[in-house]
Amino acid sequence: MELTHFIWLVTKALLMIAVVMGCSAYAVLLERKVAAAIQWRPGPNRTQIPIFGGLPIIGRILTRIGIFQPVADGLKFVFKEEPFPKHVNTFYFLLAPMVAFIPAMTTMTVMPFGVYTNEAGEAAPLVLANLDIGILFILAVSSLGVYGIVLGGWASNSKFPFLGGIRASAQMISYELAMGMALLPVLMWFGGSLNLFDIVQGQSAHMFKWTIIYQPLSAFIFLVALFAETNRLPFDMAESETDLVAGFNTEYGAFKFGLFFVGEYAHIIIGSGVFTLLFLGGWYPPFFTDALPEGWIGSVLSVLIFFFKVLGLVFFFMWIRWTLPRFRYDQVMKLGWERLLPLAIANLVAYAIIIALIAQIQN
Amino acid sequence: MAIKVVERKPLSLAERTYLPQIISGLGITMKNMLKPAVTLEYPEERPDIPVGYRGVPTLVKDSNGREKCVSCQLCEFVCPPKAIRITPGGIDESSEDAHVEKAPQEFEINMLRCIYCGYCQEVCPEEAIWLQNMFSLNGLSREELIFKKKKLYELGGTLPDNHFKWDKKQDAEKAGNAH
Amino acid sequence: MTIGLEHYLFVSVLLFAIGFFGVLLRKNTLVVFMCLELMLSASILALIAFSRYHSTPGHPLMEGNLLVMFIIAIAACEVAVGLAIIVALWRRNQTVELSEINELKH
Amino acid sequence: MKEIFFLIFAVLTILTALCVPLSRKPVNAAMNMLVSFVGLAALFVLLETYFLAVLQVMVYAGAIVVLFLFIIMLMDANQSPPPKLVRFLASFAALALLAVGGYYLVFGCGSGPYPEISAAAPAALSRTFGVELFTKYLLPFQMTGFMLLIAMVGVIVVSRKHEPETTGGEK
Repeated sequence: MELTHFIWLVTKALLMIAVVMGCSAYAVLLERKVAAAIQWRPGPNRTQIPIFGGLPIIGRILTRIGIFQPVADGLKFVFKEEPFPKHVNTFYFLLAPMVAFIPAMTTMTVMPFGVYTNEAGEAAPLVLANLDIGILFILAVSSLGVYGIVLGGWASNSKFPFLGGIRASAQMISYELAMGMALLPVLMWFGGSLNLFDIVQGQSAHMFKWTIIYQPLSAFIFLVALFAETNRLPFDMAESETDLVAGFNTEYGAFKFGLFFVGEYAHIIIGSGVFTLLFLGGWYPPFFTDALPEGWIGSVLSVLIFFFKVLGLVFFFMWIRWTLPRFRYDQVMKLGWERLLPLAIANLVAYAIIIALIAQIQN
Repeated sequence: MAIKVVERKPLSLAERTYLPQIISGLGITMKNMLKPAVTLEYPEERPDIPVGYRGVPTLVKDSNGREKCVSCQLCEFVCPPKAIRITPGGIDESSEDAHVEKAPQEFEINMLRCIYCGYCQEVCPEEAIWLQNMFSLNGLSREELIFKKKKLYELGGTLPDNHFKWDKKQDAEKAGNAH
Repeated sequence: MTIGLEHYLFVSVLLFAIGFFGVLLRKNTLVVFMCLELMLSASILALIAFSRYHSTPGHPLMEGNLLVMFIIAIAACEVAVGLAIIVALWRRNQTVELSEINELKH
Repeated sequence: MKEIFFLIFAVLTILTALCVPLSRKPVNAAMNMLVSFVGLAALFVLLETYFLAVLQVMVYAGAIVVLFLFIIMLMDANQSPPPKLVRFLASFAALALLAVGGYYLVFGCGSGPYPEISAAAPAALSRTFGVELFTKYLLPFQMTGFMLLIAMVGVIVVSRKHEPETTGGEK
């Protein structure tokens, strides 16, 4: 491997991290704006930065939509007083936010976000690493994210964080099963490929080729499990602020809390991306039957379409959050083990039979 | 009163999946999302203050520009938190308002103590002290929030006085039927 | 230095030895159990290395790799059962120390 | 490049594995085991067995260690004293002997780098695993499934709460 190639790879990775970080910062803004809209408020609309905020008309509009708010939020995390409780296990206490943050950043290496035509004239994905087992990699690495929460809860050495950590670990284990089971019919449908790019290419033609049309139940189970995995309402057992103060991050503040926070939103974005790739046709537009135009226009268009699909899904996450109340802990466990898992297994068996029948008929 | 036992009906299958309820809930939040915001953006927009609002107590002058307060000290007595302090004083003989006889030499309202009860306004025989519609009060030091006479007149301004009690008295005196 | 089979086997042997002595020396049931897992992983590494080094262009070897899949499944089973037993023991005796769980001895 | 990565990950795996029996707190042991498993998965990647590497991370790191942590936290086990110094030294000597012995044992005969099979090694493809598993190894596969079922039943039986007179300690 030459040095230039290596530097190019590192640059790409850093760029991607920057984009995902920026997206998660703005996801926080979106969350606040959606919450405000649902509650008839305007949301954050004051933050200005000197040059852009002072522009005649645009500056005013940008300020009103709160475009500079994430900057203020980030600066606040950096400059706040760093509370450090005496009773914590220092090493794990500091390690936990990083452990929560890194898997979220790692999963995106295998996530394709667009398509281009390479020199050979074939469609190729825009991705850091086009892994043959991309979806498995995402599942494996994102399952490591739970350590951040469990460790944070344990290392805080106080009651509420500890309860939050325990709950999170049990919840993650339960819902990962349903998630994997819901995934299998999709993989079977596309000829057993575990490559995300192949799965998207399989649904390229038009909207009625999307997996969500053929496998609504798989999509539903996957989505519910995704909510549980990302610790979002109605499943945010790990930090249920009404009964556990702030759950696992009760003892955290300033930048450490910021890492947890950004990590959570990065998880949501990655999860929405995976759902889009698997069920919503990835970067293909819903209506036009012929695929994207050739050349760089097509690439840019594909990235934009993918971005807006993910954005819509992230919005859906927030919409759900500000609509539904939280499940009780035993209800969460019951839903995971007694409802979703049998449903997922039944779904898997049904689709195995259907796919076998289709193969029989076609022969 | 008879006790009525309400039968708890078992949930139907659709209800047990929670889905219809979730969807209707999503509909409600979406409807609310499309409604305009009702927030008052405070420093730029000010609320409409209702008539009779009792804000910061101020001293007022009558339409001739004469200070109404005659330093009777009733407000000082009635004030529950003892926020008012008056130093009574006379009026210069040569002045036009000499017939009023008295005016406060110094008038202090300690806004750190004031509870906006409005007793001072109620008790004032001269209608000299008014709780006006100013509601946002702030300062950088404790001294700044002990309002002196000058500041109180600045805040109060002039209110029309329809009685002209002292002028009438003077007229009556001149006409020779003082009581 | 080229990485040969023996290097992987060396790592595997070391890992196995660590696990083995952990099982022998520790008294905490949980740590003993973790060391058992280490021994299993050591065997997995050896199997994969053998499988990879003994395949030739004409004959890709999959036996070792498939055995590894079975081992992983068995390890998952073992952990579930073992942890259940440990929890049951703890409920009974309020301890996870092997030296204190000696009812059968007396 | 490959050699450097091998050395890094091998050392990481061995050192963290060594910390497992040596750590006082079970939580430290579990975390060290986690790092060791991830390092092992990296070694699998170097052997071009990507599928098993991901499986290793998913099953061991994603499920088994979480289960360990869960149990450790649930039981709040008190710290056990570490092995006594003499025993520790003795075991370490034995370990060193074993290591050196193993070293000479395996370095007596040398084997070169592994042969290049194709651009994508068969062990990297998940499809090969599936085909082999459902043709040649169907019976063991089904037996494994049956064993998982037995384990599940066993766990449920073991962890069920018994009648009050046999249950001691925790409610």
